[in-house]
Amino acid sequence: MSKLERIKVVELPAEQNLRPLLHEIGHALRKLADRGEEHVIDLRAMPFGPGDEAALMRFLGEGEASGRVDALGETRIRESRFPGVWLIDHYNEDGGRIALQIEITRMPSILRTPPEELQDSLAGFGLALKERETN
Amino acid sequence: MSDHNTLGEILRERGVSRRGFLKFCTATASMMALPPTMTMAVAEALEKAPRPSVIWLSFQECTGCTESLTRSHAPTIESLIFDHVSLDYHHTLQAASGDAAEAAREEAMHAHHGKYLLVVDGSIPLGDPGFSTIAGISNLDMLKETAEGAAAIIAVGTCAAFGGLPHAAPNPTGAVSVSDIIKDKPIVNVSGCPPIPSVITGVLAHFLTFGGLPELDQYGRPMVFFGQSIHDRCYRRPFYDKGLFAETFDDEGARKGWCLYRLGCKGPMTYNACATMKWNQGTSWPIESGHGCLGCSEPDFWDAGGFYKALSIPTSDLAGAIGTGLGVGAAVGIAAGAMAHKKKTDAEHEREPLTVEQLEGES
Amino acid sequence: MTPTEFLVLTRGPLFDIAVTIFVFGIVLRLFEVLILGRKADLAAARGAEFKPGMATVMRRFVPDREKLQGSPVVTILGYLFHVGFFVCLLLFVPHIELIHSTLGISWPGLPTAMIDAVAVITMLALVGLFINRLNSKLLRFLSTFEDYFLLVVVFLTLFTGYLAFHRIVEPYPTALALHLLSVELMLVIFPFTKLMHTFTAFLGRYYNGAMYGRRGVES
Amino acid sequence: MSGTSLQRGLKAWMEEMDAPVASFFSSCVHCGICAEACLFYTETGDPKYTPIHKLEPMRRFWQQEFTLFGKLLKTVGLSKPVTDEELEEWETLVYDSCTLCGRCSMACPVGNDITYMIRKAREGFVASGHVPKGMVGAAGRAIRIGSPMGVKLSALEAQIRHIENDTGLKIPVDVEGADYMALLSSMEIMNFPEYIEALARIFKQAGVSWTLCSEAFEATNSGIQIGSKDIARQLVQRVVDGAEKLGVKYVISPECGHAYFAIRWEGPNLIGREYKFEVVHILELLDQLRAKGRLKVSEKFDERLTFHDPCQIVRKGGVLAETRNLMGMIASNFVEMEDHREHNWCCGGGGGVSSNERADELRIKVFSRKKKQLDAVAPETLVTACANCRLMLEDGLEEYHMELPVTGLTEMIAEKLVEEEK
Repeated sequence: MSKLERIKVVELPAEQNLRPLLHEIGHALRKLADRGEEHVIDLRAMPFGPGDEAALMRFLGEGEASGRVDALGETRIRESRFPGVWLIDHYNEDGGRIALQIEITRMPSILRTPPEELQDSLAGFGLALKERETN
Repeated sequence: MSDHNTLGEILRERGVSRRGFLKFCTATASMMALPPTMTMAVAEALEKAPRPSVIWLSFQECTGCTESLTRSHAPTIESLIFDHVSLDYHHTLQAASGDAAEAAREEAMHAHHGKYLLVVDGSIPLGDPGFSTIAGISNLDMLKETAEGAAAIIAVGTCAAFGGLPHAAPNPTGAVSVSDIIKDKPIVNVSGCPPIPSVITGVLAHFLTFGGLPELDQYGRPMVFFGQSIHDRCYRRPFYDKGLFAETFDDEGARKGWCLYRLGCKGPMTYNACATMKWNQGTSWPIESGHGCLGCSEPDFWDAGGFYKALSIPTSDLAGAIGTGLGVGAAVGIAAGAMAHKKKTDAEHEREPLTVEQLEGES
Repeated sequence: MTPTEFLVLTRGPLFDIAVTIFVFGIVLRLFEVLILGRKADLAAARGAEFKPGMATVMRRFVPDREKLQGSPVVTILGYLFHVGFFVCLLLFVPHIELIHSTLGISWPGLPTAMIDAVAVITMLALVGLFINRLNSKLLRFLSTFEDYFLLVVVFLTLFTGYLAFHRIVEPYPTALALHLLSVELMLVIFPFTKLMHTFTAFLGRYYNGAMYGRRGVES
Repeated sequence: MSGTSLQRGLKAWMEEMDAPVASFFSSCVHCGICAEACLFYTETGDPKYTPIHKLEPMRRFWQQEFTLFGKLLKTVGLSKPVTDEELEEWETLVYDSCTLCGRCSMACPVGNDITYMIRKAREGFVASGHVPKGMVGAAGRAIRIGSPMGVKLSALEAQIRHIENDTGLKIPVDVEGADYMALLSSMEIMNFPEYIEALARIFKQAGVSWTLCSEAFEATNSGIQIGSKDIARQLVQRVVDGAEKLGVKYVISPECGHAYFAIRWEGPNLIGREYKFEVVHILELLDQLRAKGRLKVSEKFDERLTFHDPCQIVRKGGVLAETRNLMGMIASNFVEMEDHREHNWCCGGGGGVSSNERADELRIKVFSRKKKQLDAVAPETLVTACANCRLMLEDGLEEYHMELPVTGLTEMIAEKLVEEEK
């Protein structure tokens, strides 16, 4: 253990692997601004080294909006300090990350109510209202 | 759970919301290394995906591949995929044993003839069937018998895919891969020692989602996972390009995370998804933890010339070759040179002076 | 044969054989040359031999106006090729690693992007030299099969190296094995062809410089 | 063995092979750069005149006899033995189109001294009987009469009398114990007796003790040009005997280039021992006298002068600085040609080409190189220091209809010598 401690832990220069990704985000943001085109980047496919993800998070920072979805585990949604660039962090029920994505959009898709659930929602709402009024 | 249920139905039965399902599809697409734009296509396909029967055969293997798949500390999305398949035979995992186990296999083979998925880990000994048998049946016979009715075969691990460790020189058991024996079925090789668990499930997910096998490379490996080399996706690649290398495992270069090429990293010749998928729920992978790639997903990686020898270094005895060359060259050179020198001096000694008369006589 | 087996073969036994023949041939050829010796010059010397000899070894590295004007293509492309080839050979890290493991000496390499550019220039120079050999009346007259063949062999070592580096041939073991195979071909023919000038040119320049130097002339 | 034969020629080559030749042959990559250094190529554009190509038969012979690989090639029939016909074909390349000027040896990137090899190659050509008639004739006259041009002692004596009568100078002959023994070339005796006069005047002023030798006055060596060391040895031996008989300390080589190279650089190796005297080129001696202040000129020439460097004296002989020192002494308007000193272009008549009538036409053709050089600097007088160059230059200039006087450096100095009575 003592030997291990003698080895200094060094923060690695991250720019090398981050650069193309940041450029991709910038490019997507321009398309969103110009034409309203949305874009998703799967960070699982990125050859991140140690420190790269942290450096990305530092760069993106935190913006005004954030959210949270509980479905098959938690999903944390946070807008970065650059409006339109969102971080979508999916976890399973045991708190293990299952996906990490960047969405360049005005509203992340997971936050929008799925149309398939509107009928059920309507029925449930009606039922709940009826129940309230009968009581 | 009924065999006729689709994955969509199963998930809804378990109270998974539409958002949850979409999240699952996002994760699945990501696992299959599909672009995020494919998520909706995956969702559509998974909604209707039938529940396949899976028979898992283990031959000359170390159970590392099964361990890789099942020893995930936290159940992840992989488990959902596995929950969905009907694993009808896996002699390490199943509760049944002996005759009952074999009966289950035969029953699955008959019930789902032509539709079940056969997963194989381990190599098959051809030297003597007695090297590896299950319930008295040789691996070769069991593979042939079970493969006959399979829709497709997934060879999991380098042993099943390429022969692996048992196949390494001198290959005492005459071990071969699945594809050396089975020629008439679609085979996917998911190599690695062991393979990355999400690559195994990724292939299963692909089979589930699209009902067929993904695009394969020349070794029968799914392109999406094996299409690029470790070297090309390695986060340490910029150091290679700059010429910055760790010389030992504890020097400054190693601490600074420089390229491990000189320490024998086989990243340039190895095709796998470690650099992006990583291991242990995306925690790290060999190169990130400071050790070169061994090349475990490549054929004959055991015999490819030493884990700690840089790829460009010849595997054999170069010093010996140089020594032999020097010695023999000097010996032959001195002999040949001495002969030539003698010829030259002989010519000098035998020389008769040339006279103008002789010249005039000729010209 | 699988690509890995191919690589193991070219990285192992074939490389050994090639290196053995290479070293054997070089030593043999040097003995063949040197044992012939040189008669002592009885004429009273005006100048020294050793220093002018070494000076000529160095001086002939420098192209002069006449070469640039008289044979511009050969001189310029020849220069690019020679410098480029040695940069690729000696400053590419995997090559340094090979030398280090064999001879125990090592030095820093160049960034791969630079090696890459140099390799392209070197290959273009070789192609240019080949075309020039075909086009020039003089060189076409002088050229033998060997002259063309050697250009091709040397080109192949660079080209296969380039393919391997850029993974244009998949899988990588095949690409690397092809590179090794072309290098082995070059090593084997080296001592018995004009490639030998790599060594004998130094002897030749020395003799030239020494013989002229003795007479008081800088050659 | 009575006559010349292929076998004898090959055997001569066998003797000639040495480590330099083997390195040179091993190194050539057919780059063609030597061709651009050879006036026979640049002026004709014919690739067969590429210097290294002139050695092709000898290269093959070397490869077959002196390398293991070549033996193998020969055994399996991939390398054909050298034939008589081939040597005959190459004879013109080796004799008519090479002046042994050494320019290619300066140019070769791998350092091949091609001239050194041509000199050796000629040993084989001559021993196999493939040699130009004109050169055989010159060699015969040199051996029998004492001079390649057939100049006899009586002719020299007549010239001496002539000069002595004209100038009142004394030209010493056979003076034992003189410091210097001067050699002459037959061309100087027959075409440029001014040289003898110049020597007499300069040596008188400088107080040099000198003599001619009646048994060894001829400096040129046809044996070396034809490529026979046996014949060359006899000719050198005459000079050595003459000099040792008179007991001189120095032998002065005349301006003639090949004569200088023969007596200075090849001679001791031909006779197999060092000389008991020292050989100096006349320009070396003059420069020494100049440096010591024993040689004074009254004025400089005003005309535009340029200097043609004789290959054998300058590039191959090593008399470099002396030529420019002396030119500086007499020229107020000296211009260098573009390629000069060790890079000068040959007059076209060295290496025996001048005595090979068969080569005349080619020699005149390639003189265009000299013409271009001269046209570029447009001198009023062309100075040189080699009787053979001088003849060849005059011949070439005439053929090209160029009006340009050619003169020898020694004579130029003598012309402006300070006349002071001691």
